Amino acid sequence: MDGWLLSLTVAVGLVVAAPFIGGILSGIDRKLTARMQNRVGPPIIQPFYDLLKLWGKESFVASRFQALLAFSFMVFSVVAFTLLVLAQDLLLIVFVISLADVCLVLGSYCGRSPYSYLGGRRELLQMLAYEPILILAVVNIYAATGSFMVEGVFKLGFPLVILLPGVFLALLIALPIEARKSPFDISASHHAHQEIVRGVFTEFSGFSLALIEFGHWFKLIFYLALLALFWVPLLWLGAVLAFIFYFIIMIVDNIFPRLTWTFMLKAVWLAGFTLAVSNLIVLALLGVGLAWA
Amino acid sequence: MIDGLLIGLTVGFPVVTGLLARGLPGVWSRRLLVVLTTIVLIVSSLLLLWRGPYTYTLPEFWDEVIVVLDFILLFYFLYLGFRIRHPLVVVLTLLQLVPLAYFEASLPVIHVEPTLAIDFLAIIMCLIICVIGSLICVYALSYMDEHEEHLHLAKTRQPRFFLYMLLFLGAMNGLVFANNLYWLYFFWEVTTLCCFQLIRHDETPQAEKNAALALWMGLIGGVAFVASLFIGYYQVGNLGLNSLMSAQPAAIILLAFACLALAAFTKSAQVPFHSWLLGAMVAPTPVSALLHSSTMVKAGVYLVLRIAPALQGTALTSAVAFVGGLSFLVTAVLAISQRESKRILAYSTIGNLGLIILCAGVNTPLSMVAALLLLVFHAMSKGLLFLGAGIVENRVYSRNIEDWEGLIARFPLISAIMLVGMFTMFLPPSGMLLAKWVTLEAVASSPAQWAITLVTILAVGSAATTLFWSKWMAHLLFHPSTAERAKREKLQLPYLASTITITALDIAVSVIAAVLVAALVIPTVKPWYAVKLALPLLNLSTGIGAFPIWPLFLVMAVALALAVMVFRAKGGKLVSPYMCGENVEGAPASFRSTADLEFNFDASGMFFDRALGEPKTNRYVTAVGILLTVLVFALALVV
Amino acid sequence: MVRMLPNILRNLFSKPATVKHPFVKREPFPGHRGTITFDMKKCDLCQDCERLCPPVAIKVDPEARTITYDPFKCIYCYLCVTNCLQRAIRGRPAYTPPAYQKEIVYYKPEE
Amino acid sequence: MSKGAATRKYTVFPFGPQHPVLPEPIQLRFTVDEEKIVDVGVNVGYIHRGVERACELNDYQRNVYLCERVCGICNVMHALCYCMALEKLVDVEVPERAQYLRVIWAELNRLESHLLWLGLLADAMGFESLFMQFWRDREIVMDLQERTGGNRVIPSTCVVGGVRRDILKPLAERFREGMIELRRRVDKLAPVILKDPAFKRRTVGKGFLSYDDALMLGAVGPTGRGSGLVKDIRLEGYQAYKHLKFEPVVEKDGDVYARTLVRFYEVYQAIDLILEALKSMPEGEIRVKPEKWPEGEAVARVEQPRGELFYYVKGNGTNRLERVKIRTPTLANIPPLLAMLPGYEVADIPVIVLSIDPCIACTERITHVKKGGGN
Amino acid sequence: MASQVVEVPVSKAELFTKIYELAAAKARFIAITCKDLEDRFEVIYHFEEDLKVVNVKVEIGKDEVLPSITSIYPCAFLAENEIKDMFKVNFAGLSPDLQGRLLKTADATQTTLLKPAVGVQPPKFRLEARCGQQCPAGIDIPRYVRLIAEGKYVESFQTILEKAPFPAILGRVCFAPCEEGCRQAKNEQPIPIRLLKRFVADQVGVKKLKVERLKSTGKKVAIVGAGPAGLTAAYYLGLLGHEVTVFDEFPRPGGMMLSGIPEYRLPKKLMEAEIKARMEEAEVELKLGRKIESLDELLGGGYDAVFIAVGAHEGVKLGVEGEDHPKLLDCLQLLREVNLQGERPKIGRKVVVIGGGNSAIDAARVSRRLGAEDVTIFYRRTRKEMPATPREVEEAEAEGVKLEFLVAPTKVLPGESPAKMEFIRMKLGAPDASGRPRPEPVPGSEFTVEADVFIRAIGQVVTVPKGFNLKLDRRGRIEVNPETLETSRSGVFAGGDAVTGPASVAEAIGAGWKAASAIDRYLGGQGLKERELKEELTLRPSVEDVLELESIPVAMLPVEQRLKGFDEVELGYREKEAVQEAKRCWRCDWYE
Repeated sequence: MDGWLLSLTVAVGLVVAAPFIGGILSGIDRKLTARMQNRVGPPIIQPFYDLLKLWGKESFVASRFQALLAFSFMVFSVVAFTLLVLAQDLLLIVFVISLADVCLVLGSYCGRSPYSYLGGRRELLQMLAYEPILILAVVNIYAATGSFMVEGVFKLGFPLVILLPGVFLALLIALPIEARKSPFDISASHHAHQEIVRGVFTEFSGFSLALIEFGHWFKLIFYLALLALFWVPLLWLGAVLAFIFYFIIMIVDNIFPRLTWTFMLKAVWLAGFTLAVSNLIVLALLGVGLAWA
Repeated sequence: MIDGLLIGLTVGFPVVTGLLARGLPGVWSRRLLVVLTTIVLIVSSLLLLWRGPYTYTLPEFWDEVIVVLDFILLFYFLYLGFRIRHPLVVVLTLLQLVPLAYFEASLPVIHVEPTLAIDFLAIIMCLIICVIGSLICVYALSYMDEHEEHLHLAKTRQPRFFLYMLLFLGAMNGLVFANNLYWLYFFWEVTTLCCFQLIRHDETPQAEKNAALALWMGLIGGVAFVASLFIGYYQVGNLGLNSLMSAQPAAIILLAFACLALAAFTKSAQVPFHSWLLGAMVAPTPVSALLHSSTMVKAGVYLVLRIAPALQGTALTSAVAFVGGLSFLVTAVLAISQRESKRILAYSTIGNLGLIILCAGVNTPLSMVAALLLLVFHAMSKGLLFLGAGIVENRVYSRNIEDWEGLIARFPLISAIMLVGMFTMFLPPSGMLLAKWVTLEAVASSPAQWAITLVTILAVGSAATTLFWSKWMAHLLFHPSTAERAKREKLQLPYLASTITITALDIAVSVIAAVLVAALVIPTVKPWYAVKLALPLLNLSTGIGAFPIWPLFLVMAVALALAVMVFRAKGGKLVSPYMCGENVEGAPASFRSTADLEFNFDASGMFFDRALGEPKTNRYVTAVGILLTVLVFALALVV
Repeated sequence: MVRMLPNILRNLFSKPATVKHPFVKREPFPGHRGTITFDMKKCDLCQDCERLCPPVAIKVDPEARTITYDPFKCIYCYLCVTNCLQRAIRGRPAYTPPAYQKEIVYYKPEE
Repeated sequence: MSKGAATRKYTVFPFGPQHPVLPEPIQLRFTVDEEKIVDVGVNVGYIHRGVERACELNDYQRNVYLCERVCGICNVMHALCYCMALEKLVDVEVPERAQYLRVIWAELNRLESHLLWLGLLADAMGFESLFMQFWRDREIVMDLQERTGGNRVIPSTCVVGGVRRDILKPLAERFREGMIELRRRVDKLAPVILKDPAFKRRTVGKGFLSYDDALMLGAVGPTGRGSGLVKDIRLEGYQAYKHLKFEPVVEKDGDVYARTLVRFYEVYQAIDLILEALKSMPEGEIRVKPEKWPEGEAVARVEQPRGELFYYVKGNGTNRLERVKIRTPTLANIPPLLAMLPGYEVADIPVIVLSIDPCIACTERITHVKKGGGN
Repeated sequence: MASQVVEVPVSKAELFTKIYELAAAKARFIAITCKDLEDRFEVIYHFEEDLKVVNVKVEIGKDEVLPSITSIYPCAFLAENEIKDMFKVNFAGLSPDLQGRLLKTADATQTTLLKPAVGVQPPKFRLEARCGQQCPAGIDIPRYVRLIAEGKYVESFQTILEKAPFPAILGRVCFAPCEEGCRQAKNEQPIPIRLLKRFVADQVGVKKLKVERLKSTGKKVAIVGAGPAGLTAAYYLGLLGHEVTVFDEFPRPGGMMLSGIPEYRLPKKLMEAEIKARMEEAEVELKLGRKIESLDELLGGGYDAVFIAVGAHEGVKLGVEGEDHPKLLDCLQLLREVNLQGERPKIGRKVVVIGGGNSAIDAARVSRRLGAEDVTIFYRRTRKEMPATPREVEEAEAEGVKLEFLVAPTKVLPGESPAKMEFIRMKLGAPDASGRPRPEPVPGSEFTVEADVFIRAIGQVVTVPKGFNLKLDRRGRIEVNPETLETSRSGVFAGGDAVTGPASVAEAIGAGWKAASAIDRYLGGQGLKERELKEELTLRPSVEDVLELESIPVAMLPVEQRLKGFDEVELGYREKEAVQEAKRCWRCDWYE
């Protein structure tokens, strides 16, 4: 009972802390990006200022549903992260994350502007790119641990990454999509100008945008947590490495232009997909996973 | 007493009322008959559920009746073949007629005990047929009126329509109850007939052509069925399905099962045979709804599910799984390229049936559970989507989903119903997603190593599924240049009754999916498999994963309420979208150019139809499908 | 492969090029064409500057003996400065400071 | 064909006039099939500034300042071209030193423009860090402009008959140091432009313009030179160019990358030209006064960063000109642009559109003004 | 260095052949220029062929349709659209047509599109420069100064003659209010406009010029008074073709110029020569030495109009006790004696002049020349308020004239040698009607001054003979309609000091010009042409150049020599100096 209570406390703590970590992470991101570009950059807590400012702005919507869907995006991002810290079913978590993304896409389509429309389309393509990888990653984890539950990872006793290096790499390849970073920053353009303005975010403003930003932090942390999961029981190492990998993603962001969606699909599918599948095949061939043991 | 009555009510009653509807003059008598049938069917199916499984043996006299009717039917097919000048139909009918005549002449013993075996699978099917199918018939009452209004028919053809609709329901019920292979075969052929007649209902050249396609593809199934009938009879000695199932698995028995599976594939429109179902979209929408959700295609799936336990551990089961997987993958990808609403739905149906067949092929306890969940939820969601699509089509006069843009603004209620339907098709925590989740876990946990391929297929396929569904949802929500005010559209009572009932049913069953699993699914699977499902607090736990069903629904409901509250409070001024310049007054999604010309922002969907579009791909798909199917089956039978 | 990397890393470990504007002042170079001021003691209200000014940023009212100068219209071509016979218009090498409003400068007679 | 395959719908959406990639008053109306450009329409004419008319209303000497403001970036070129045309009308031979000074400022302008453009191109393809690097290095040029001309952007040094300011010894030394520093910095970024595969992926093969199209559609400047057109007005030898050695940069591929390379090499070329001009600049007068009113007509052309700038001027013996016609290079490059776009993806739009280095505001020298307002 | 140009004028029919030729030669299309020549368009197609610009010029009528060249040069569509928008030039087969809109016309009702001009630009007029505005005679000063700078002395002289017939006189005696207006004054020294006038007059010389006198009208005009106003009116009326006769009571012409201005400022020979030259040019008859007492004899004597310019020759009395003292002289009287009679009256060693005007200065300087050693001017206000031009004051001081301010006479004390007068100290009070502070006596500050001679020079008044029968104002001046200068009697005009009270020569000349114009109009003519600021702009000097030039002080007679006689004090400019001074002019009339 005590253990149950403890884990619940930890979970609640993590859910509460996640947006702060996410915000600060994005602040650090901006600062470091600025430094890489030989600029000074904003203060680390600038994202919070931005959020507060967005929060307080007058609310404009291009469609009534937009706000609702932005809210849904935020809620399901939070739910996905919560499920993760509650050590729930990973497959389910992947589905919930995709639900959040679908909400964002629908919200962008609601915007009636060609740019959010094109952005929504591209966001769907991004989903097409990374969803199989996520599902395959989960299946891989199952193959390694014999369970779809996050608990299974903890029960394994040694870092997952030993069994699933390919999957880990595949997730790293897909990470820029979720972090909205170059070269896969095709749907929303987090920093630079792009042909479809701000893509999915074009029509979101004020409060709705704040919600989306908030949800985005959760998603970011969720992904980093997913990466960290591969290092359990050395979770602290995993956390550190996750941040390091985020830093690498930042560097990649700065040394790459935004590429086209065709390239994204090709790259992610060819590299990420192949890695994930071959990892699964290797596991099956070697029979090292717990699932078929 | 009640046993016989229930069978009579579910199988016979619709046939009788169907004939009456054909014969009796007047609109109201027809309507009364349909509503009466609906009530009777729903009540009797619920009674059947209450009654539970049982077997029933009919007197031998009925066997004779069936034989006579069967021959009449086959001769009718022959006549049809000549009438529509389709040699393939003639040949395929003869391929059935001649062996059957021989069979009838030389081996007249076809009586099997019990004639009808009603187990949980049959009950589930019966429930689907009776509830969804009959609601579709109710829906058709309004739909056909509107439909004929659009066609400007001088004389109504509805009597004929409702005859086949109701006959279809009866035949389907008979099909799922039958234990006798011959009976099964007969009902099978009746559904083929109904299907044919309903597809060609509008009698346009296109309809005739596609009906003929459906007919000959269905007849291929018939031929396969006859083949399995023969093999079964010669190997087992009688025509009982139960005896065939319990026979020692031998290569020749497997061949019989393979033939049955082939028949099922034709019915369920699996990949090499998928084109008839797409062609069937020319039929009035209630027909499509019926075909897709509760009858026809479900017959094939039913057959596969029925024979699946007998295939455990054989190579054939993997072959079945692969064919299903192939269908799922191909149709999920092809659906992306579709503009036409009903074709997307059709592809989705094929894909989901493929998924069910894949599950049946994987043949583990969990996969069977997944298959059954898919069966139930697909019937509801797809039925709902077809009904919605029909209503929209009758109002927008287009099946192109690009023309449905901004439907939410024009027809909020029906759009909402459509959106719910789509939501339940692929997003958590709805039943379909639950089923898919179980599928994935089942396939992943399958001990067979080839399951990796299936997992990969599932991963890709479900991403593609997400893509085309969310695209469609987006199209409904997205309205570029229309500034039409939302009006609460007037829907006729049959529309409302059918759609809202199914919507409510869909959501309710999704929420209490655990009950469904406990009450129907596990009992169905239990006789054959060792199910290890747990249902803690009415949530689903597979032992390797857990799905909190109602908590997610709860979160969603709370979030929705909260969102509505927040945005009520926060308001939000409605503004024109960003158009990179000047908007046009009154038409928010139009933009101005220097010459004071107004341009509408116009959006094309994301279909990739240059790369994926029919008919280019369809050829390859069919060819590859035939090749793979033959290969897989040959391998399975040889190994 | 990734040619930008050395640049990025070099930047990361070098001083940023940003000038923290309000805190660090950037001195204009000598000869910079900057802020323009009018000396009403010297001005003889000839309106030459008004007529010369390409963007019509200067208005001279000889009746009221005032000059209205709009620094936000001014293009700093220094035509007025070089062409003022009385040398009453003087340019200082200084950047126009940021302002909350586009304020117009009024010059009134000295006495 | 299936029954549902109704008429094909295309996405029609505007690009501009307030698009973040190109916040300039042009509207390109794209018809897009999925993500592929099918057709493109053009709409210009949002800001009619009436410069040509204003040139008729103003004193001819003052027009220099007006013409400078036709374009903020290539301002020296406009002033230079106008002065060149006017100097013919007033029969003035510009002193040698002034010619060199003009070349120095013109090339400085070219540097400013090209570095700006390279940054913008990087920005358009989401390469933010490269964008920042180029703009940081551009500061050297801006500083030099301020140091020598008195203003960061518009030095306003050209006048009819010469230049207003001189670059004296110490300043020239500064100048030389700045150029060498700039070359050092651009060298650091050169591998990205020349070798980076991701950069190439976004530019190579995009927005193809053939040699014949370039010729017949009137492509000028780097747009034309990217397609192998050996067109560089500097070959005409105006001002001090006749004394300086240079080869026009020509690339044959006709794609965005070729145009990028042309501009990138021209950065080096401009640095070299400036250094050479500083070295060989003779002593002497920097300005002569015109002795008469402009009379007759003249045509002057200048190789602007964006291409050939064309001025037609007609004087009638008063201090006002009768007609001034300005043809900016961007106007000439719009028809080639329209030919470049179809067939490529939406993602390529900014890159291709920017590849002609559009300066729409100077294309539209013509604005509409509120009645009674200034110009 | 502009581009090399090949001009190819073609007709509309030849246009396509020429453009095909160019296309075949791989010429590159550059642009299209259109010019609106009011009745037709000139369209210029610019092409580039081998680094040369080929201008293909076509002229078409306004309603003619020009074939579009987009079929040969597709890129021309933007250029064609542009001129279609700007000039409404019609094109046939323009493709693609941007709906003829390269210019936005969204709300054209509220806005005007700035398009290139229709037809030739109307010329801009010059501005009214301050010097010109200040000139009472209304001389086009900027113009004649500019002409001097350009070396065109005759044109310059004629410019002056347009408004003032006596440049040589004016160049010597004018108070030059123009120079006060001069904008260079604020910088260093004003442009010496008066001296430039004198210079140009000296350059041209005092001689009869060839002028165009209009055909005789047969109308006769009598002018009473041969002063500057009368002579000016006579000159212009004469030029207009009228038969003009000038009457004067003095035997010599010049009026107050003759009697009131000392020789050293205006050599009387020169003056008379110039008057004579002008009068001969205008064929004016001078009847001197004849005093007109009544107008009736003139009006009855066949004269259609009479112009009265009798001037103000009566000195104002001090209005103090003992006014009739023999040693209290009137300054006019003194000057008249010196000027007319050529007398050199002995006036003693010490002279006190009372007054602060130019006459007072003249009186003082004349006294110095007559041998007075100690000349003091007593003025009741301060130097600042002195009506005399500062330059005169300075010159007087240079010649040893002393100035005493804030003193006013109270009474003349009896006794002849030395004569004594009592003065009182004043202080400045509140401003009076003229804007100057009113002097108020400081009680008890009376003091007595002894001198050989006191000269009063506190102003003149008009004395119009009773027989003229004209309506006079309170101060005895003739009342006239300010527009036409017509008096209460029809056909009788008046001007000069007789109307305005004592004023300057330039003002009198202005009045004369105005009267001539008015009389001509009265006699059925068109009047004289007002000064026009026509478009005649030339290159303006740059400010740097103007400020570089130093102002050159005019050469003056040394003080010792001045006092020896009545020689002209100012020596005038030499040519080089004059041109440089003229070049210092900053063309205030230049319309930018």
